[in-house]
Amino acid sequence: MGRSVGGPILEVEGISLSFGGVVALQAVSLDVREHEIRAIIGPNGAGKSSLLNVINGFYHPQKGSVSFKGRKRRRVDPHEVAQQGIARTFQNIALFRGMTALDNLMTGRTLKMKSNFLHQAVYWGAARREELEHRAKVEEIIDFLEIQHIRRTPVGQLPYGLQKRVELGRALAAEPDLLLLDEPMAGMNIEEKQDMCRFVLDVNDQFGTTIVLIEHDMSVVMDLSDRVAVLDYGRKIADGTPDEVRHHRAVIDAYLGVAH
Amino acid sequence: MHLKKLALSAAAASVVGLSASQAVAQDTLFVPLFTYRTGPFANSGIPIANGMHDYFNMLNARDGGIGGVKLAIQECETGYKNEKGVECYDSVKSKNPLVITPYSTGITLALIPKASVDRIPVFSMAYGLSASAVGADFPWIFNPPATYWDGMSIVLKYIAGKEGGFANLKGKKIGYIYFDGGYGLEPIPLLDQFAKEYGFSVTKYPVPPAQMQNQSGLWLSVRRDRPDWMVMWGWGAMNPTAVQEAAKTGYPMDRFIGVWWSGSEDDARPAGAGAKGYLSLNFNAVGAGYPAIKDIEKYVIAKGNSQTPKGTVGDNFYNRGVMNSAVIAEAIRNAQRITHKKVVNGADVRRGLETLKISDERWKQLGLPGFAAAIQVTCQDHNGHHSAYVQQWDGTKWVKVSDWISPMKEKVLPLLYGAANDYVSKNQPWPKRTEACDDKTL
Amino acid sequence: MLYREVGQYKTSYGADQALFPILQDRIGITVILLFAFVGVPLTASSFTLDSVLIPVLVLSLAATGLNLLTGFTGLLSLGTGGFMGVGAFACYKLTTFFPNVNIIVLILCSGFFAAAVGTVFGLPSLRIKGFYLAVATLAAQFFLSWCFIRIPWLYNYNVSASIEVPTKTLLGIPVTGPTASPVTRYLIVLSIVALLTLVAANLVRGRIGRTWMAVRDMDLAAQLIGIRLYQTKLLAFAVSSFYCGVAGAMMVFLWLGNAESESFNINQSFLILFMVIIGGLGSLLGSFLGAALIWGLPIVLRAAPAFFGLRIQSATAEQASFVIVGALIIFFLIVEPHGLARLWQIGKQKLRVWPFPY
Amino acid sequence: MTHLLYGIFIDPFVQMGAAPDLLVQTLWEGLVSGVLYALIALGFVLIFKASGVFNFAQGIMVVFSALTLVGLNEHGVPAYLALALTIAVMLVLAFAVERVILRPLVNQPDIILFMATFGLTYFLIGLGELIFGGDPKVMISDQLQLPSGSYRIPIFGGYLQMQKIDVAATIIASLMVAALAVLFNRTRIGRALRAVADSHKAALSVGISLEQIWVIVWFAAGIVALATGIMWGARSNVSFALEIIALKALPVLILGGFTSIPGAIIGGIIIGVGEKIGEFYWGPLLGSGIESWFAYVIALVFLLFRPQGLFGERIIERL
Repeated sequence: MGRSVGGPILEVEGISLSFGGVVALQAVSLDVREHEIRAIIGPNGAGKSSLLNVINGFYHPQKGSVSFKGRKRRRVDPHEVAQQGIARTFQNIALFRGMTALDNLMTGRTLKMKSNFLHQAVYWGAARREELEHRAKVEEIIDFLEIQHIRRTPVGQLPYGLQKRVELGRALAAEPDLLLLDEPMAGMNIEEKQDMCRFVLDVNDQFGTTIVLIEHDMSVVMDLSDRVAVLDYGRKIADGTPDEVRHHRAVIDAYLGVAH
Repeated sequence: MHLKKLALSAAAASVVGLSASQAVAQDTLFVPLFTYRTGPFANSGIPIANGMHDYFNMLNARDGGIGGVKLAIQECETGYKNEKGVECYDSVKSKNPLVITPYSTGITLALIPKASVDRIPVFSMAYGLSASAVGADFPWIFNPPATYWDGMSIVLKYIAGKEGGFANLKGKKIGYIYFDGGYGLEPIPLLDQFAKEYGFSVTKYPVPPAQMQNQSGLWLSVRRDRPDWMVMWGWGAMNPTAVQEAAKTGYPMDRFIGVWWSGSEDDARPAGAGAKGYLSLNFNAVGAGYPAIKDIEKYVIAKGNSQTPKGTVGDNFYNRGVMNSAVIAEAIRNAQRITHKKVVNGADVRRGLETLKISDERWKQLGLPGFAAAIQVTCQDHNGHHSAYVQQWDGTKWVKVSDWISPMKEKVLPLLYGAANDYVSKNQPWPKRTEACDDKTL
Repeated sequence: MLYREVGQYKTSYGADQALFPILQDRIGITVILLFAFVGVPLTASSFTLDSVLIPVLVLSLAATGLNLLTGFTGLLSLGTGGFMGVGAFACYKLTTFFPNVNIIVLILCSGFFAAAVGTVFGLPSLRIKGFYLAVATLAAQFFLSWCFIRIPWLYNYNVSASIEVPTKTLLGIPVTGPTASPVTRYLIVLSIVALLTLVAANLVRGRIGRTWMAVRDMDLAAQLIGIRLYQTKLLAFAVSSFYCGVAGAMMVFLWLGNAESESFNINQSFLILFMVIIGGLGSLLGSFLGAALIWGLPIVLRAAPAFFGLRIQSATAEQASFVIVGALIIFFLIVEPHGLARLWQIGKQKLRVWPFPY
Repeated sequence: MTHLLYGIFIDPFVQMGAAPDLLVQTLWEGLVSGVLYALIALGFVLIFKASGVFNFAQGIMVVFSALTLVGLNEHGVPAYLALALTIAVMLVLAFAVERVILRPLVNQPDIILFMATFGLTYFLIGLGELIFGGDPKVMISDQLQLPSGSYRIPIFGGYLQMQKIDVAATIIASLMVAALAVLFNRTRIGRALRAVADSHKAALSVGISLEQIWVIVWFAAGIVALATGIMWGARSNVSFALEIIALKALPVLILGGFTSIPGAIIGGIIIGVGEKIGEFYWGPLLGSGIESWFAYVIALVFLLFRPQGLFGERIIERL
């Protein structure tokens, strides 16, 4: 392992979130250390996705705070979070279906592009140079994810597994420091899962990207992650290494117990 | 790649243009008729189109055309839309049209500059740009028998007559309900000027095109303001709605007077008994009891060469169409007489129009005795500022209720020349008149 | 066989990112442009220029504008007519203020006024989407056409309440007004449209275009990627309105020569929308195909009977064209929701693999 | 400046106080046109509720049905037979729409179906003019025994003038709403309709095929359109210019929401009354004619403060 887990990069403190009467999260705290793979598990409706939505500023919690790279924030807009270096994938794919895989990845780099409107309009000088640089970067990711053959295909027409892969690519294109993966392997067959696991590990390994991962497949979680947090009914009921969690009483009751 | 498509349609169009021009043989008098039998203005457009069409067909059937030369009539549907009108113009201008009848103020305005350059006369009978009556500035445009300003002055004259003289207009309130476009806006300067001079007040009720059939709010204001008289410059679907709303609000119909474009049977009929007493200007007679119209029924309608619905022959706007064609026909005869040619062209007809003179005697010879006031057009005055009369709806038909009332030229002309200068100065460089005046040479 | 990429290897991303990566397309477009700039002016009749080519080009530009907004950014607008009107009246005022400035410059400038107005009426799009936004743009449409009649200053207090185009010359040649020859006006329109189309093509293949499409396809995800929704949408409104404005200015100055409020009414907006739908949402090519079809069809229909020696009332032809256009819209949506442009693509794809089925 | 402020904030209310009868009259006129807007909106809602299609053609269906009725009568068909035939025509239309538009386009994005109804609009305009001619027609009110004339009720020293036809319109409208309410809430079809609104599969479980439901709602919308057409036709005349007015149903929907029948009614009345009051009391300030856009502005302003409409509930966006 060419990576060394460092200090906390993300700290979530006492987050409480509710819609009208429905409580999604209450007083949830957890930290993510640099370069680690952090898993969040829990039954459906435990509030996992809500937590991610809070982290990248899509939901605004009533209580608590999130601090990223030591900078504390209460209420931010998603695009600011993106600027700070957090990217994510989604439980049910949120790709730009009308655009090609290539364009999806290029869009992932929007924040890194600076050329102004006029240059864009004439597509010359700065704009063109920029496009080509970023194209090169994106091609690296395309090679990395082995999706060269579907570059020019509108993603709407791609099979599910590949879409998931493109979505990962789009997140990587932003060269994030923290990558949030919401059930990256949901609904995949075993080969696809293995590929995806490989990608996740390689990303973490080669780019040293910190990864927060929501996943149902226990085996995957246990193999991949350094530390696991368990949510149930919006509360964190356990946190620790896979082994610790695996033997945690509450977890067994709340989650593994009812698991197949 | 898109241009491939363009090229295709271009090819199609040019082929088409070709075939169409073949349709117009060499030894005919080609008179295109811009008409609108579709859209929200069709109720006014259809009878006029029928009248124009039938009269020319009658000339062809009865006299074999004009001066022995057959007329070639071609309708072009404009739907009262300017783009379509301009397209119609472009599609006929290369086929030596003798005269253009736009039948829309908007289209007329669009064609005035073009026609002057292409040397094609435009005949806009009592509509279009009032200022185009000034022959010195608009040698190719003709708008007899009267301009909107003449019309407004006639209306006010009539009102003054009812009130017992212009002096009594002092302190009176006149409501002006108008189509919210060039056509309705044009008379306003004159109306305001009169208001100042005679001390009556004017309240304006514009009807936006989109609201033509939704005037109840506006007529509430009328009920609030209680004008002593209502004057209407309406067209299309606006007219019947206005008459109905007036009846609803219980406005005294015999104090509600429309211009000659707000006086069709279909404008009054929908309001049923409520419309009884509604007044409107007119400059052509109503009814089918004229030899020429009898001939139309005999030579055209009876033969089934017309799409005129039974019973609409002799209606106001049908007769308006007939008059329109009769005047054009007379202008063509004039042109043949002046030029000693049988097959005349647009330039000749312009001269024919500039020397146009239809006396009462001549109207009789045309089989239209007393059908309209005598018309004279000169090369200075392309309008003539002729008289109109007031007609009243008796619940089933129009009845002439006034003598021919002459417009107040002394008031109209200054405005007219002002407007003409304004137009010319705003459209510099405006071509100087080069055409000679025939009435001197003749 | 003719249409094959085989053997055309791209050695740089630059080559791959080019507007027309495939050789045959490059040849094709050059030929077509040559024909449009040289062939047409030499051959076409004045009717073809005045009533077919110029209108289609002008409307194509408006359609392109709407397509940038509706097709690329997914914001449905029914205010196109109004925005065209802003361009037209702005251009008219500019000619009165700066009578000596090159008219083409003024036409392009008038686009900026439309852009400004468009942006203002785009503000609601920050809060509302879809049909709701369509209604907001309807408000713009009706309010603007009301302004065009109710603010006499806009038409220099002409009694006719309409704007006439003064004759303007360029290097001594009249380019607007009645004396300007159709060929001159055609060439100017063609140049402006070609130029702006190129710009549009550049915008949509670059960063800006991608952000627009991202907002269209999934605005939430776009937000989480770091795209500012507000700026993106407003930019789309501005650019779109700019195109519509220029189209409107050209419509008055290089096509009709005169206009009034009614020339930019709601029906205009619908017409442009139909062109975009039939042509293909999200395709620049589509805007042109759509415009050509919707404008060309009635003309052909009007002339077709005469062509086959039939006599049909021009009114009937007009009505028939309504029926056919309506049926066509439905037909296209059923067989190919993505419009003519997609059919063209499919055709090319077939050609590419010809003679094999796939 | 002060004059302007006076004109905006004081004068209108002074007027209202000075001539309360006019105020009542204005409210009545607003109510009537509001009811007519509401009827058009109702057609939208019916179809949207059941098939998720935003039927832009509703406005033209109003004109088309009325035109068919009058046109048939002009061709010598007795009024009531013509009415029956028109209803039949609307049924045929419903079938045709289901077969030709909805079935092939099912599962397409809403926007595509929306566009398709644009096509339908054009088609119906052309067809109507082809068959019956483009000239606006006079509604055959007498043959249909529609009431004419008006009630004149003295109030506040002035009077309130109510056209009998308008009264009839309001009554018929309310009856129709009641009938639809029953249809939706009491009958098996109604359950199916509501089921479809949620999910298409659910509908099948109720034992009614999607196709049938579509035909039913489009037919119902057709009937509503016919009623609207007759009423509005009787107030002015039957012509395609009505189509533009039909657009006023859009702001109504914005207020009422796309799926709520009471919403359509209340929205319609708000818009109708709002624009009449606006035109009557504030219009003169702006040189009148503001009625053409005022309704949309009302809706727009309303949208900015309550994007989900009167009856819609706030949507929580999820990922």
